[in-house]
Amino acid sequence: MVRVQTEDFDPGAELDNLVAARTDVGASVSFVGHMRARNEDRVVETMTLEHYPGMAEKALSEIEAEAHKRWPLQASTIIHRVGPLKPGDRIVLVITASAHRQAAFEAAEFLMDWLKTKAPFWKKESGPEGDSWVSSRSTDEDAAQRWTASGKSD
Amino acid sequence: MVRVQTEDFDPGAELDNLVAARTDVGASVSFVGHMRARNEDRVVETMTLEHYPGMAEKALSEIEAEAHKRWPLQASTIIHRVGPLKPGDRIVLVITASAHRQAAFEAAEFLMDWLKTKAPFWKKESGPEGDSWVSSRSTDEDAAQRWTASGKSD
Amino acid sequence: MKVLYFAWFRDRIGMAEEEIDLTGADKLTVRDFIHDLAGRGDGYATAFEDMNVVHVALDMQEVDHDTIIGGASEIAFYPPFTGG
Amino acid sequence: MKVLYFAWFRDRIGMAEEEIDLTGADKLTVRDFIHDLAGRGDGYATAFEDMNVVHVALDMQEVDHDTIIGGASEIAFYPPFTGG
Repeated sequence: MVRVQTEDFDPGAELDNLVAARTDVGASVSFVGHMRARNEDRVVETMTLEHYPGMAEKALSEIEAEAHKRWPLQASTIIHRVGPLKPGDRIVLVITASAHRQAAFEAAEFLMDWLKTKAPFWKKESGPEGDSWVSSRSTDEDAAQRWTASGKSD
Repeated sequence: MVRVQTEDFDPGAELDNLVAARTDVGASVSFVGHMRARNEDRVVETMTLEHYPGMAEKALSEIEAEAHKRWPLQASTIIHRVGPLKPGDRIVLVITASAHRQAAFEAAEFLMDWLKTKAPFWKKESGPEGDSWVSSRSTDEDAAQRWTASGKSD
Repeated sequence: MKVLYFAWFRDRIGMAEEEIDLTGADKLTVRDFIHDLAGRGDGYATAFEDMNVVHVALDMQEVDHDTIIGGASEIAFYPPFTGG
Repeated sequence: MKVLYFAWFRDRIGMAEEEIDLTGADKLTVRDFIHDLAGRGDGYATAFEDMNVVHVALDMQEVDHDTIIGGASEIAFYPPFTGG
């Protein structure tokens, strides 16, 4: 299940929705991205998440489908917020549920790595020094790369 | 924070406790172990978790301290239930919070791997064919081993 | 064709979307179209000055600069993704 | 000394704990003590028949079979851990 929304989400309730009434799930991994008041050496007062409506949902659904192809997942959730956020706010949620923990962990890492590099979202930081668009990080590219070719999942 | 208890826990509330009022956490990973109605080819009606009181809490605290030594974690939670459980019940919770996602993911995996092999808990399964103590799995030993010597974290 | 600009493309060009009539789209590559756009004014020129960070989607599918625009009804320009 | 039995050690021996007076603990290894225990009856013999799965903690610290019991006040016997 994939959602893009301005409202906050409830990680515990989303996990309940995913595993409720199931007795075949042995492991769930929930990742939450939280907004920090500082990014590297910059103070960030507001972070604004922009997205490409339509393509964002499509990209997330494709990434989710890819995870289900690679790992034996029983269920998954991806929620990405957009709009202005304050320090401490939740930004993104990924949940994976599987019979065993290794698949749940790997799939959650994969979803985050691909989501960061393959889904159309952009962050703008606003602070005492003004507004600036966040640059993409080569470490995120590297993290995404490990799932292709000779990645960890093989 | 480490707890051993018979009562259920609330993963969302535990996450809130951990990150509430913090603005330095960028990533949290919550792992929940859930009881399955089937283990390999056996039907399991009740699973009873036994522990060594005192040593269990001590072992979990040591494992948690080791994770904080290896990764830049801002906070963590380990809760392990004991007593009789039914299919679908939550068994164990591990939460890690860090500035960045890689540390949070790795530390959560490490905590689970070590918890499974280094903390005094034992599972007994009861089903239509009677009671039996669960055997330790060599795959769990292998998973724990990767964090020593030439493990993934190096 | 509907043309969309995201993040600093929108800031520099000064609008989120516009409608542009394309002729010969069956032979026009994304790169050709970017050159046309870059000539439309200072905002456009600045937006497209570093081709390495010009990412493009045709009908919500990311493509490279050599792709022929063809029958696409929507083209979007944006910098590398930074969500998550 | 307080002796604790967990999981199937408790099932086979038929009790969770007992008090045993030890003499010469400063020279006695865990292995020696296991041999003494194994001679106490069928339940004990069955519990200790496969030494590979006999895990031991002295005062809540896991030790190997060659460890001298020494001044420990509590010894626990249990199979490999299966929590989580």
